[in-house]
Parts: sequence; C-alpha cells; structure tokens
Amino acid sequence: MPDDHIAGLATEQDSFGDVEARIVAESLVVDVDGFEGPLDLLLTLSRTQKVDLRKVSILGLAEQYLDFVEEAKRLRIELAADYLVMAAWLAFLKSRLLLPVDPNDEGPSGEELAAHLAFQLERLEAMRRSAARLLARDQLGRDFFARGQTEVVSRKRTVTYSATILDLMQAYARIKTRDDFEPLHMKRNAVYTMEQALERMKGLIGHAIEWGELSQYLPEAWRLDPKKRRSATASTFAAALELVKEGRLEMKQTESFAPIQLRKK
Amino acid sequence: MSESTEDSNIESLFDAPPMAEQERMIEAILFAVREPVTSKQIADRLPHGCEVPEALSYLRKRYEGKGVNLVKSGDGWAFRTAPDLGFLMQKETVETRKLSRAGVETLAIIAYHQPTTRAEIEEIRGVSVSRGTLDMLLELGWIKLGRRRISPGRPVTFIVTQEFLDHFGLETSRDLPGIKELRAAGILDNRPPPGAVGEVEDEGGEEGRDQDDMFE
Amino acid sequence: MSESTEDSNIESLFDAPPMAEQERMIEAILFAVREPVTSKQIADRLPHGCEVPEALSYLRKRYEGKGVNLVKSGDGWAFRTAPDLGFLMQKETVETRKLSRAGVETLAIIAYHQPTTRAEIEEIRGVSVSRGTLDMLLELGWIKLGRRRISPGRPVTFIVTQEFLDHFGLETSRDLPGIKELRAAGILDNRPPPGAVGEVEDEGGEEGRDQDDMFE
Repeated sequence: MPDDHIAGLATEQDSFGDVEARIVAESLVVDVDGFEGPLDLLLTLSRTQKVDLRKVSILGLAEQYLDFVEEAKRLRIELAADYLVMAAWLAFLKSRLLLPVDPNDEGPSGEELAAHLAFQLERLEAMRRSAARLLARDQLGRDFFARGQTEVVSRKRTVTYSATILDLMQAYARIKTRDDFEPLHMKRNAVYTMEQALERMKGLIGHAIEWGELSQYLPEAWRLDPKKRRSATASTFAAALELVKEGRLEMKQTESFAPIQLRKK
Repeated sequence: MSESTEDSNIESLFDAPPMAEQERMIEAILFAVREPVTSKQIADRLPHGCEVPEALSYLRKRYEGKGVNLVKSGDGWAFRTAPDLGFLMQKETVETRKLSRAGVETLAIIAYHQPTTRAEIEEIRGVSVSRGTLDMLLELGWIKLGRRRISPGRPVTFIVTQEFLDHFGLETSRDLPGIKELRAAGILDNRPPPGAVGEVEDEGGEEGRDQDDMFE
Repeated sequence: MSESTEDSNIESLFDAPPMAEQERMIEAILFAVREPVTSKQIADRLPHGCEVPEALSYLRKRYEGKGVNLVKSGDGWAFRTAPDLGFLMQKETVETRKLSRAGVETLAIIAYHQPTTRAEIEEIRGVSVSRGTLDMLLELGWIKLGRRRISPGRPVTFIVTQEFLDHFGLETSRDLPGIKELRAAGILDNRPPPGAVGEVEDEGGEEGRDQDDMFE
C-alpha cells in the first residue's frame, strides 16, 4: 500500500519490477514534489480512509504517515526536514494515544493533540474548497467588464505621481540592505595605505638620527581610533621595512612585543 | 464658462438639484471611470446637499436586469456588465496569468481569516510562505497591509483590498462564498495548538516593538 | 443527446433572442468595448438574426435624457456622458507618472524613520537629497513638516501625512513591515550580486520555489 503513495511522488518510479530500474530508483534523491508540505500529505492520506474528514482516525492516519516515511527511507528517498519533524511528532502522538494516561503528566492529552490535528486538516481542506469557490466566481475582465472607454471631457490636466506600497517597501529594503551585498572590501576611509606611509616616512627619516619608536611616526589623525591606528601601524611598519630594504633605515626590537625602533642609516 | 452656468452654480449652493438630476449626475460620474468611486468621492463632486445614498439606490434599481449593472464593492460603486453576458466580450478578456495553488490558497486564507499574519498563513497551510507569493498578491493589488497585531512581536497583518472585492464581484468580504458556514463551524476560529500557551508567532520578539528598533 | 435539446439548439440557431435581450447585449458590448462599434461589428458578436438597428434605437431611447447617452460617432456607436454634465468630469483627466527612484527612496525613509531630518535622509541614502525631491513630496501632500528637532541648529523634520496613509492603504505608518519581516515574507528582493556569499543562506530552502511557483 505505501508503494502507492511513493509512486505518486515521482513518476520515474513506476516500474519497480526489474532490478535495474529499482537500483536506479533507489539512487535517486527525490524530494516530495507534488505535496505542499507534511500537512498536505496528511490530508491526501486521510482521503484514502474514505470517511468524512471529521471521522478520520488520527491514529490510523499517524500510522499511514509513518509507513510512508519508512517506505521513503527504504527507497532512500530523501525527505525534507519538515516531513521528518512531522513524523517524529506523529510517533509521539501515537504513543500518547496508545499508552494509558499518566496522571502526573502535565502536557496536553493525546486526544487534545489529535483533535487539533483533525481541526488543522479540516481547516486546510476548507480553505482549499474556499479558494476554488472564490476562483469559480465571475471575475472582472473575464466574466464582467468595466467601462472600456473612459472619458476625457475637460482639458484640465493634473499630474499625479504613482507609487505603490510595494515600491516603497522595496526601495526601503534596497537602501537598508545595500551594504549586505557589497563584495568584501575595506572601508577606504579607515585604511592608511602603504604608499601614504612610505611618502610620509621618506619625509621624516632625514631627521631620525636617534633611535625612535615606530609609533611616533604615525600621523596625528590616525592615533586615537583603534581601527585607524591599527591600519596606520601596519602600513607604517611595512613602509619602514621597505626603507630598510632600500638601505635607508635601520630597525630593531629588543625582545618579542617590545616597541619597534628605527633610525636613519 | 458662460454666465448661466455660474448662476446655476450659485443657486446650487443653496438648493440641491432634484433627485432625478442627482441620479443623472452620479450616472455620468460612474460611467466615466473604470474604478469604483466611493459615495464620499461622489458627494465631493456633486453640488452641496445631494442625497447620494438615495440617488444611488434609485440608480441601482434603474439598471437592474439591464446589460450593465450598478454594483457595490467595498466602499465603492461602479458600473459593470452583467455577468451572464460575458461570452459577448471575449475579445475584451484580459489574459491574466494563472495564480499558482500557493497563491490562490494564500489569497483565500487572507480573505477568510483577515487580518492575518504570515505565521498564521503558514500554520494553516503547513508550509512556509514561499518567496514571491505575498509579493505577487500585493502587486496585483488584491492584498494590503493591515494594522499590526497587538500581540508580542506586533506582527504585520494582511487584509484584502477593495480591488480584490471588485475583481471577484463581492460587495463586502462578508459575501465571500461559504464564509458564514465556515464561521459557524468554527473553522475560522483562531485555535492555538494545545499546550502552546504563551507561545507566539515566530516573528515574535524579534522585531517591530517600536519603529526604532525595527531596523537591523 | 435527447431530441428536445437538439430541437432547442436548432431553434436557437434560427431564432434571435427577444428584443429586450438583444438590447441588453448591445448595451453590454458598447459599454465594454474601447472604441465606438459599428452596427456590423455589433451584429457579428450577437447571435444570428438579431435586429441591430431596431435594438439600437430602443437603447438610444432608453438613455435619452439620462446622465449617459447613446451617440453615433462616425460609423460607430458609443456611450457618452451627457454634454451638460461635462463639468462633473473635470477631475478625470489625470496623468499618472511614476515617482522617481530618489522620490520613492526619500519617501520610504521618511515613512520608516519619521520624524526625520534632511541630514538623516542623506545619511541613510548615502547621497544628497535635492531640494526638488522634498518639494515634490511636499506638493504631493505625502509629507509635511514636523516639529523642529531639539538639537543644535534646530533642524526641520519631515513626517508623512494622512494622504500618504490613504494613498498607500495604511492605517498608520507603524504598520509598515521591518526589514526582517520584508525578508521573511519574500518581499525583499535580496538577490545578491553574483559571487556574493552568506546573508541569503536563511532563504536557501525556499529558493527553489521562487517566483515561478506563483504561476502554473
């Protein structure tokens, strides 16, 4: 019986007869197309009981659903997480319905849970029927019509500007999320480039006859804000290395994490 | 314009035109436009002192059973062709893209449960509202934002529009097919799942307590 | 098929509907079609055997002296509002233009952040706001001046108006959904540029049922 349901999921799985087809079928990862979520699947299963939705056996339904999930597992059909969550919940419901009531138990009874599920199914069904009835109504532009010609009587022209609530919300969202999609790049205004540092250092090293700390060479405006300070320190250090390479500067550090010192060579 | 019109304008400040004339005026106003016009909008255009509701009811009666009818949708009034004559207008039919099942169901849920939140729509359908569904319904002008729900998280609600009523030829949303029966049967009750005391919509708490903390 | 139905089918091929019905049909056609319609075009749409000229003359008589008249223009027939009521239609010629992007964005920021100053709008948009944009929104009646901000310089603030709320179908500006809600409802168009990662992860599962899902 569960095979019927599975077969309903994916047409590729019609021929379970020969082994090859079965292997192919089993290696397929099928999502549960055609069903709009676990509740929809439950509603479909409940129709197989061929009773009024109000008289549907929730216990029976839970079993049908669990069989379905078992069968899907056996066929290695990958079920979306919400189907598995529903399965776990139905297994719990089933145990609540079958086991004697524990008087110390605080949670809702199995019957209450079952009644709510029945209500949800009935409501979904009712909404489906209502949607169909709504669409079956006469519709503007299909069954009845508005005036084809609207009249321009007066020459007086007013200009109005149109914008919809959707335009408004999308515009706002666009502004507020603009930053989310910027490719990763640094905010330029917080970056002190090595070129800048090199330029500055070249002007300063002429006076660096004594050993002096690297931090003294940071530009005034880049000393307070930690972000700026970090950037300026890094580029000044890199610039200093560059000048050492060129033989114009000496650097030393007495021990790890001690201040870096430099002077003119 | 000529003097005579000015005179009659001045007169109209004091005396409303006779009922038959009011009826004619409303007829002309409603005929000239496609969209439903509210009684208030009509009254704003008519001379002072007109009895718009009364004139409308005469007009409606006059068009009863004719090829064109005066219909009410929401607050608005509009002339529409009689639905039984739709077959004559096939050339005028606008091909609208068919709404998907998700779209139609979402629309129905909003219409029957309004004002309703996205969480409630999801609870009823048992799946999350997919991207583009509400978007499309908003774009069609069939739904709009209602008041925020006064519950934790103050979630946004959705309601149907006058355009929706106009499109489906409904006078009010109380005229939705079967809504009385559904209400009587308790289907439209907001029944929280048992044991879910104090549990809130999933938008809850995250957002929107105040305009200020609504961002980010 | 039973004989009786066949009979009636055959009959209807030969018998035109009663005159009152023909009148109704023509009424509906003339109402719904965009341009004036000739008698021949009318006859082509009606069942075989209709007496179009006769029905038209009845219809014309019915509308005589009413707010709307049946008139002949060129070869075609059309409904026109009575010439003496033209003054009622003055507000009808409205040209609609789309609000510019700057306009929409500025309006959105005011709606979400009101009361807000020009400097704040500029900070959020990241570009300067031209005088013209604010002027236009003021002229449209969608924004107005709020209280001055109690801060250095006492800058002017802007807030949205009742007209704005009416136009956008909102009860209060607090009903506008926040960014998270927009995103959750799928209204927020946040397709990242190619190559960008993260951020959209949370919508991942739904992505597949995108927009397409709305239509069959």
